[in-house]
Amino acid sequence: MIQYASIILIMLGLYGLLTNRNVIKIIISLNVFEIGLNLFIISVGYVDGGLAPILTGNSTSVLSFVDPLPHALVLTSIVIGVGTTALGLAFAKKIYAKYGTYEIDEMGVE
Amino acid sequence: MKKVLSLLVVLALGFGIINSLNQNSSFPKFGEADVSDRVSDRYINKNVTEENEEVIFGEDGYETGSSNFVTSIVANYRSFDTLGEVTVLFISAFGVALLFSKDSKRVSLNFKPNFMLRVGSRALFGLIIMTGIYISVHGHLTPGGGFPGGTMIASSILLLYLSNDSFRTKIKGFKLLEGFMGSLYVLIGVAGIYVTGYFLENFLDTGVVGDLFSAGIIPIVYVIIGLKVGSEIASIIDNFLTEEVS
Amino acid sequence: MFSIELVVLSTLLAGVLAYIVSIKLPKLGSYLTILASLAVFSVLAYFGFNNNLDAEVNLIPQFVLFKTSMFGLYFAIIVSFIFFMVSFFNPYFIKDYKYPAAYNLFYLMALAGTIGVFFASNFITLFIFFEIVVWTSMFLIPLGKKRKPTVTYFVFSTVGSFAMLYAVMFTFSITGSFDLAAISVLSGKSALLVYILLAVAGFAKLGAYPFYVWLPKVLGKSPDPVSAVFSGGIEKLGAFIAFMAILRISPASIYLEAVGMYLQNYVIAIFGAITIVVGTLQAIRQDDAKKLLAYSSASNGGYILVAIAMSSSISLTGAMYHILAHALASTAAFLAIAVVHYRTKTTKISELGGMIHHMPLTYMVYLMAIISMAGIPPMGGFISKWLIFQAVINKQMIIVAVATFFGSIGSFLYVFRPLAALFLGQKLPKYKGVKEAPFLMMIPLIILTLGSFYIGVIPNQVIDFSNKVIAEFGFGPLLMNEFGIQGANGTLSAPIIASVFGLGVVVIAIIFFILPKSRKVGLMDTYTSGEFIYTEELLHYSADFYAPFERLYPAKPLISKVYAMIKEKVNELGRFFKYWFFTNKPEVTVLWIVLILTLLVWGDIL
Amino acid sequence: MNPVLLIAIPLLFAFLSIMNKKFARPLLLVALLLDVYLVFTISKGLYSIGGFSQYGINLLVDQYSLIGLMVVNVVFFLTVVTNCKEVKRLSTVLLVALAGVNGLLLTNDLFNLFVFLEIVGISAYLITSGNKRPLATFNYLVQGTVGSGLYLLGLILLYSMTGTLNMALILPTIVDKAIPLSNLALPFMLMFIGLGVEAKLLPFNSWVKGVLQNANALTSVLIAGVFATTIALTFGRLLSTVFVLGSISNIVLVILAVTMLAGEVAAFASKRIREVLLFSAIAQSGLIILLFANGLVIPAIMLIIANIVSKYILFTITGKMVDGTKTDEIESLQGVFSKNKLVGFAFTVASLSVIGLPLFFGFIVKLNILTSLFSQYQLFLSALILVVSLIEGTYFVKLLIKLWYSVGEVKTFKVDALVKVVTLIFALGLIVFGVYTKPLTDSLMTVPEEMMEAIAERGNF
Repeated sequence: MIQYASIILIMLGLYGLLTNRNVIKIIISLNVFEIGLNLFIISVGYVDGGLAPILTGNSTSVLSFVDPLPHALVLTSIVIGVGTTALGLAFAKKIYAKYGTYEIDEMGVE
Repeated sequence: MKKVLSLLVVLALGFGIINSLNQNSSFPKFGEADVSDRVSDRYINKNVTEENEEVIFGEDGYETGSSNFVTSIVANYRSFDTLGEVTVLFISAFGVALLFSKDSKRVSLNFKPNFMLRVGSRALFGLIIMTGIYISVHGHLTPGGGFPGGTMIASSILLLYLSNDSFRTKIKGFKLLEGFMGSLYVLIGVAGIYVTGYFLENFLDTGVVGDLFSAGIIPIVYVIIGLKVGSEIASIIDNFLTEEVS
Repeated sequence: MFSIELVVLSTLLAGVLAYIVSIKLPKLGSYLTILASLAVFSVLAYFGFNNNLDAEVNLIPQFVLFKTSMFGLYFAIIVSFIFFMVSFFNPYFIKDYKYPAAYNLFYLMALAGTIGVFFASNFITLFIFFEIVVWTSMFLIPLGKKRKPTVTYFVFSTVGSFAMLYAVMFTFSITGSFDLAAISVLSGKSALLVYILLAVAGFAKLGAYPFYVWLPKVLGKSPDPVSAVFSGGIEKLGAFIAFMAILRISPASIYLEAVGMYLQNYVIAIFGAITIVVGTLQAIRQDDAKKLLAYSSASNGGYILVAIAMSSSISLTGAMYHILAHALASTAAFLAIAVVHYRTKTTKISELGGMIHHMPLTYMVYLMAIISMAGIPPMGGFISKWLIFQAVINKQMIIVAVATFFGSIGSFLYVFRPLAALFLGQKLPKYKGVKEAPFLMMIPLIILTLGSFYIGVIPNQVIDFSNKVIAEFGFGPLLMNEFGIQGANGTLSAPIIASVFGLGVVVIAIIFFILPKSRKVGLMDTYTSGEFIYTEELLHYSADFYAPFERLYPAKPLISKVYAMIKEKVNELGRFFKYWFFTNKPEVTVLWIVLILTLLVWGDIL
Repeated sequence: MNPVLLIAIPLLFAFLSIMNKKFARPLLLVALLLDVYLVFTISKGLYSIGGFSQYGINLLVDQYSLIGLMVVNVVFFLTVVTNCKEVKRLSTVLLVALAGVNGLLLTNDLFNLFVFLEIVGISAYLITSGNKRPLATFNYLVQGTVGSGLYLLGLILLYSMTGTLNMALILPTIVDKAIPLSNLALPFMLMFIGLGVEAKLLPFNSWVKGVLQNANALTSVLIAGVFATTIALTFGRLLSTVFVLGSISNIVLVILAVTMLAGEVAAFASKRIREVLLFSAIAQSGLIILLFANGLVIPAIMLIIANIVSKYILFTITGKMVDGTKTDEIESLQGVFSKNKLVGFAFTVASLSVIGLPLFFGFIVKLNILTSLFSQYQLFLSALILVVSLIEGTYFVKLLIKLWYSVGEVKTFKVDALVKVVTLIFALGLIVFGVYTKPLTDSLMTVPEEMMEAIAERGNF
């Protein structure tokens, strides 16, 4: 049940979000969450004994391939993840510039 | 205490989800996904618009002509998603620039590139950028495509970047490239409307499955994506690296 | 023929016109309100009495439907008359308002709204106009000095109107109709629910217990004409709703043999009785003349409720009569106080005294008004109270009877306070130059007093009308002849009583004028045994007028503590939510997500 | 006209705008004008992207999306026009946001919806970054990312069960394959929560306060008006044509009811005008989603329209007021309208409409909501709505009276003629619709039918 490892990864990400009060660590947790998610998406398309979804040599599409759609979705999801992470880091930098710390607890009440 | 509680709750949720997925009769077990039942079956057989039972490598006349099914989905069947995805990256890159240009001034890199970096990067630059372009161009034939390719292009530029401070000041063209490529992508899409009636329609000849010059607009789109992603990632890096909190 | 729709629309239009005019010339705008309300009143009275009102709706889109009924007409004429009378005061008060143009607009809009309510044919129409009255009259309140009563008024009114809305919608969901008659179809528990909700609506608007706390706040703090309009006019909407609720719905419930009525009606009567007692007790304690009248308004609302709850021919006639008599008397009283306020800038009884020397006419008006309110002949209030007492005794409701008599005697106490301390009493030096009411103000004062007197002496026309009204609810007419009204335990001959009373007045007047005059003393000529007085105000006649009562019970109604508590609880809940949900912590959201999902995935097992 | 231009034009302009900063703002205005023009010229139908019929991505233009597009584009345009100064360097972001908003309203594909959700989300983060409160925006970003992640998880579960991403095909496939409702509870709940974060539903909305309580007119109108409306409409489409709530409807209803109650109660307890408005916005969005969840599409759309118009007025004026007076404490804003009567009039009309008093559009909406709820015999919900709107009315009246009547000195603020004109027109619109609603209700009549049409056709052409 390798598929459920990705669920555990998602849960790890959530755990990190629940317990961490450090901006950078929160972003890392978010990334763990996203990676778990992406793995899960790919796992959904897996077919036992399926080929990578690329036609090669004289093969035809009659052969059994794994589902290519989740791969395409994951590609999008990864890129979006990159975008949000970059933005999150930028905000982290802004936060550091404003408060001089990455620890949310040390920033005082806003 | 908080951590233990969080752990318990998260564990409970994790096992709950696994449990409910396990009991879920409609959710296929790992490895037992029935592709023929899904929309992807059409993508594999390339018979969304035309009737054909199977796709044979080396023949022509299929609706997308890309031997990489994932690419055919990314750059053709669901190209609109990709446009959106590029937009997300674009707006993130723009956002990073926007956030950093506000209240702190630009300063140069705070380290001096040493000999190894300078020479090594020059040697590697060509190789990496070649690989990046190759991957972008062959996106419809081999694994990879515009996004990995673009990232490689960006990493080659990053090398130059680190090794040469004067290079950094010259690359104002990134923005132009990025904007231009983005516009081109949209314009290709719009051209589709006027050529065949559908936005982002694959209006070029799809060619022989497996050839470099095949699959209609897919390679073109992927090259555009590659360049765009490359310039965007590079500009994000640019913003992060040169930004000193003042 | 004249259509109701036209009346409502043209009143609204007149309001807009008055608004536009008053942007530059507020005084002219307020004269417009007089003309407009006169027009409304005369149209309603003329065409209404001739049965010539047209209920057709052509211009107002959507749900609005009108119908003519004697019931609605009765109310509409009274309320439009009150609006008309009060409007004479507008030109004098308009300059004190912060937004005079808005006053004129909302005054006429509120009038249009009330007319709409009384002629509504379905509940949606009723509710629309009811809410229009609520918010337009709401904006009249803060134009004076105080802002807070506005919110109080809004809350209590909205509780009422939402209760009504719920009842309306509930009826709709069962019967599929918004028609006013639809509530009679209901039965069982749903009928009881609608009955309670509509009763709450009526209670809230009428200011009955436990909703009476808005009356003193709003009537006491609003601009004077607004107080008069509220007391005489807008409050009567509550009676209108209560009438419909109590008489049109018949939920199955326990029949009380002892008093010969249904339990729910008895409960309403008890609430009416409580209102009478509480209102009276509070009124006795008030130092502010307007607040005093406000509590008296509440207690009079109690009489109306008691009368409606007993639902017999005589009691309903009493209720109808009381609505008219109280509208006339309390408007007159409020307007008289308004004159005093206008001239002296205060309504505190303890700060006033001897006003009879400055404004004898106003004094007379006030005197007649309180005579009517206390139920003394020869004024209208006497007849209505007599009818209600008759009904109460007839039904043998001990508790309610005690309450009504208590209220009647109590009202002597409280109406006497401003009379004695404010108008009579010693003249205060600082009000030396105070003059009688201006001419325009005198008109409504005199008309109202004469009207009150007229219905007290010759009740036949009013009873004729109210017989037609109660016939619409399926009650037989109250018997009467040229000389008297046939009650359960006797006959009341108003003209004879009036003439006997008049004779008494003449005799006393003769004695008063023949006997030698008493010596006139100085303004603050109080004395004490040989001591020199530094604080002569404290020994003034009107200071601490009812000190013994004030020691007996607190000035603030107990129920207002409950309302304050509810408000505080809502606030606390808000802070609770703000603290637990709207903190700036991402993990709170994540925690909730995790918890809800956990609940979902384990929900089947747990 | 092909509706994809509504998305393509702003995107194209966004890409062009970064080449030269000078042209960014003109490009934004041109794109907005073009979009507003396009919205009124596109015709209904299902538009394929790339020509792959129901197997590819489609854009669906029916009465529902058409109304949404009109409202959102017009308000977006007016917001930008009336806050031209604040736009500054955000032009590119706003262009992308415009594309995202139109995409959300048009798309008929679950994954495409996710992409647009991210586009709108990221632009929202950037728009709110102008508040100089990076922590609040970061908080928003974290929650938004988790939310869209959960949406993605739900979506992929749904895909693995049904094998399709086309919104018009999900429901028919569920029926065809006879997937039991209990199996669908998890994916739908995940998607519901994911969207709930963006739609400001209660336990998932701790970002709202930080983001909106210091927002200027542009930010608050965009976030609380334009974006909220878009998300609500998207949510509404999912709830009415894709989701089968079934076994989770109880949880969902509790969440929505609590959102409504908590929003109003928190607004009641707030002392600052922007907080009052933002909590009220939360409660309203709870109500909107609640209506959709109960299948009451027409009242929900009416409420959305009433909301965006009144929110525009309230937030714009509040933004300008706070800008001018440098405070948002209600106590220190007392009597501000006595010097700005026209603006005060618009504000008053908008609040009265939100409260739901007759002669204003909000009243018609409230009446519609209650009639439909009662025709479903939802006694408890309608009682809750009444209680909640009593609380709402109370604090709005309190607010209005304070803003009109002063006790001490009165602060003043300046408002452009343009803002005055636009808010006034909107206010008059609320009155006109409050008196004469027939054209609107007529055009809404066909909405539920048309929404189901695409499903009945199975996304075919």
